[in-house]
Amino acid sequence: MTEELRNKAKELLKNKQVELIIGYQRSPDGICAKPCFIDKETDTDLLIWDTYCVYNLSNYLKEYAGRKVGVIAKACDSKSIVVLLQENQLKRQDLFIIGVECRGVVDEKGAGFAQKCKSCLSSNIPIYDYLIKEREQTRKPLEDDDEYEPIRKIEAKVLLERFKFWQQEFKSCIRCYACRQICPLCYCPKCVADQTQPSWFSKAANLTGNFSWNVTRAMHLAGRCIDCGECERACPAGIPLREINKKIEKDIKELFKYQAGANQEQKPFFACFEKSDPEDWIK
Amino acid sequence: MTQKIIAKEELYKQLNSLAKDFEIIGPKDLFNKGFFYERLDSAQELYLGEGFTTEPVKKFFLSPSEWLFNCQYNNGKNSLEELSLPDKKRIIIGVRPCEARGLILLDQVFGSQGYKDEFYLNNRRRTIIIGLACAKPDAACFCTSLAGSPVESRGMDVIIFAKGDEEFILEIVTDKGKEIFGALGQVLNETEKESHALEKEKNKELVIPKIKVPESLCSIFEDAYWQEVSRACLDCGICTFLCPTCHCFDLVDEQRKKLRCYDGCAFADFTVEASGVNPRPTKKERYRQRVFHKFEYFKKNFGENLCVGCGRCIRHCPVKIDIREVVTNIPVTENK
Amino acid sequence: MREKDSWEPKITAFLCNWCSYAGADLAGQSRLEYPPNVRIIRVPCSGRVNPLFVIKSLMQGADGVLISGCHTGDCHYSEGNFYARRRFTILKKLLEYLGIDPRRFQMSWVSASEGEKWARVVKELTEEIKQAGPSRLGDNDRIAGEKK
Amino acid sequence: MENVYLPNLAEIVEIKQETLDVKTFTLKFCDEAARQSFDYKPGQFVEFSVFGEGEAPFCISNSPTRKPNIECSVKRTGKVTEALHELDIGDTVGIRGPYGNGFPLEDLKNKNLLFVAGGIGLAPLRALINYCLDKRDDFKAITIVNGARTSKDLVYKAEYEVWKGAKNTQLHLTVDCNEENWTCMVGVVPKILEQIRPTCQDSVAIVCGPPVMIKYTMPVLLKLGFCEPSIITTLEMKMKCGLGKCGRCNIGPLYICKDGPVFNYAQVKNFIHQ
Repeated sequence: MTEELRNKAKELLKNKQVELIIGYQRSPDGICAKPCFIDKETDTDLLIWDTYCVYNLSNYLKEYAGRKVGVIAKACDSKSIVVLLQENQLKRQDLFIIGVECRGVVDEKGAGFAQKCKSCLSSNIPIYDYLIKEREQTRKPLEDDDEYEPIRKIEAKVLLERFKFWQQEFKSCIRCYACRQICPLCYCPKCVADQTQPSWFSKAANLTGNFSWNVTRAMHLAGRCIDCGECERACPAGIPLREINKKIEKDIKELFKYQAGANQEQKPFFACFEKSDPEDWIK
Repeated sequence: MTQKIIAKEELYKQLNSLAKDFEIIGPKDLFNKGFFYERLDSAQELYLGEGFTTEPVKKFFLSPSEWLFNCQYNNGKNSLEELSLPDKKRIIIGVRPCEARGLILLDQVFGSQGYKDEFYLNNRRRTIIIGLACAKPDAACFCTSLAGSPVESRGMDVIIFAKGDEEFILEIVTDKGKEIFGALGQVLNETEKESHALEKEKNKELVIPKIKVPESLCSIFEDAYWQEVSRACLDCGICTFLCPTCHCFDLVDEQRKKLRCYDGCAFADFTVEASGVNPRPTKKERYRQRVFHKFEYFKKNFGENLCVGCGRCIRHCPVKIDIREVVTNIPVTENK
Repeated sequence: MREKDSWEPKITAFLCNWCSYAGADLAGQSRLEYPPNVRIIRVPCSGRVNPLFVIKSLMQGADGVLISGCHTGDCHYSEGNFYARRRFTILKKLLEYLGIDPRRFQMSWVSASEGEKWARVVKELTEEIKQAGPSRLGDNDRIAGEKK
Repeated sequence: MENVYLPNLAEIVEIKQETLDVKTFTLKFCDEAARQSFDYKPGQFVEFSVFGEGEAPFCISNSPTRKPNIECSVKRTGKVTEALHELDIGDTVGIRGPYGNGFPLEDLKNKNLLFVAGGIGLAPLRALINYCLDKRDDFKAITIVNGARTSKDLVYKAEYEVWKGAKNTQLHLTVDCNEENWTCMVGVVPKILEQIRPTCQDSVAIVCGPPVMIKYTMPVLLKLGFCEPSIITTLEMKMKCGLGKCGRCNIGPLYICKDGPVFNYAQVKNFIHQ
């Protein structure tokens, strides 16, 4: 697959279809991958594709708006491109998406497949210009974990236990905002966390500040997050951010039958409604 | 430098007995999250293995967020109220040599050249540091390239070396350390002394990556190299918040309480002015500032590099930017 | 901490200007008795309320937050409350999931003629929040000043 | 406990509305000791804190020879300045400082002085101008060139007469484009400098104003024969601590708040290489 990827990249650069290709290259430690930006034909043999290519490269697209860019995208990455297109952040004609069929990527912190891959339903890619198929038809090695199992475990807890659990998690948040900076769908020029007129919540890394930040971040991704898992991977404090995002995803799927990143034409979740939306909790 | 052997149980017993009038802080294994310094109820929770903590010990001295003073507003008049500094004595055990050297650098920042930061200095005065020498440096460590070593005891009161699973070799460095650990353990006999010294030399070689920090970076300030290197950077705060020597902070007024909290040059609006002008608008300037401040500017003010080679920014960077790569591949341009 | 019995809950209420605010006005005019714990903030429509308002109120010591708007269908801006309903259903379930007592954040539809319903909603709400007790999350000094 | 971040309380005793968005606040320290011990040089600044809103640096715009009150001119741009403009006489604010190195008074002694100010840039220069007028004999000829976008943006109008009347002092006012019943010069500051061609012999230029004005004034001054060390300017950067520690105003090994904000052009030029 790597060969095919390199040839395609060379071809794209040669006939000027794109100015730049965002892909993966081996990192100096020889095992992990890291993002790379290829604009010269000769460098295309730096490109690699294997299970260490965990990064969601569509996060960098917002920096190259208006320029012809090629990007390598797994199934989850291309879903975030769909959401970005749905929210008019990118122009489809500026993008050349090289879809890569993926059999699960490794999150270098823990051994084995990343959590998101274990419950990844399908690795077919919703949107691409060129698809690199997985040659060896190996069986999908991913056990079909129930993706909402950790959330159900937390929901089963008593209210006070949940409060203590999340207070313990949010206590270790150091407010480095890596979860925001690595998320492809976090593209606000001035985030609510940085606003001073008014300042929405405390900048202090104490309990109230961290709680407000994490709730706000999750709410702003409601109906948009496509579970690429980058926020949880980047978080140095090891906070289970996906278990917050997926809780909202689960509620939205159950109550509103809305699937994020499904297709480009549908309206964003909070920008539409159904007359029949549930309102049993409203007095 | 008296050297002694002490059993692990004995060390824990001593720590627990000190827990009455000292706060015991040490690394704790938070299962899949990594190792973090925590306030411990008993020494048994301690993790003194090879793993490195995610957050440096800096957070107990330059606090990630602390209140500097309050302002009361009653019947139209503002009155300022100072907050009392915590005076509970503390013992922090498991501090790596690189972090202890980081504290020495921070001492110069917060307590020299006419600037006295009482909040930091008070924390320093009330803390006894028990260092833990590194038995197994990992691939990200490069302390030996910055005049450091996995076995040195600078900045510590006591240093312990793991000997097998059940014993430690203990070296008293300062009289503060002598006070609490002076009476413990048996003095090493001659043979043990040699083997310990040999062991120390062997450990020094374990730190494999050797990088050469260039003398002056000024000549390549305008180089396109910085554009290339900083392309993958996300502008997040991980490398600055987890660095034992980064000390930039933010002063914010919240509900009439003055808050000081961590800040970093990586953030996009660190230098945005009220008029909206930003002297460091893109990642290139910001990442270049981080490298120049560590290996050029700080040296001009305090004579030492502001980096101790602990490898945290390499271990935890979400996009694998390696500052050793950045520093060693700097294009040396003769003509400029 | 404040003792339980003499403690009076502080509730922030965002009332939509066309229906609920008028309803509350009507309750006042018809001299209906209801507890004074609710601090009313008038907003053009329940759809104007930003989840950040709710989070900021809860974090700055409010023991409860209420959002009240027109019944679905008779919103002055025709669809404001539909968006609000969808938005705050998600916020409520998230806050509950993160350990905030569900009684602390509630929503109600009160039309301009339902002065009596407004008084009933506030009575019930104040009662429930009294049972829920003082908010542990508020910016009282115990949490904000706590050293990590 | 010596808390370097604890401000002194000061009461606002007078507020002058200079222009639509600029007010000059006169402040008196609440406690006596602070009032006596507060000594500063022209060009230094203070960290002004409006409690509950935040802190921001403002230069002291009156001369130290006219103690004990201090005056600061504040343009409404952000959160703190917004809140400051809401305050009125009798309110208390926090003053921390003085910070910065101030103008190099020794180098200015018995020299011709050319003050070049743009808009609110006149605030730090006013402190130096009044200082020089109070010690008039230490200095030779004084020329003041003060420009603004429109006549409504000119600050300290009341002082113009006093400056004009002072010994061996010229005042040139200019606005960017002509307006009716405007008698003085018209044109941007660099153009005016080319017209009045001040002598560069044994003289020092002090420039303060928006970056675009400084950028176009420097080459004109150099063309007029001013050597680099004798052109002095103040740099603007985001500042929070004022003590050279929080890292915001760091350029090269220098911290603008501690080693500046006043630099001569020779120093500024080699900033670009650091």
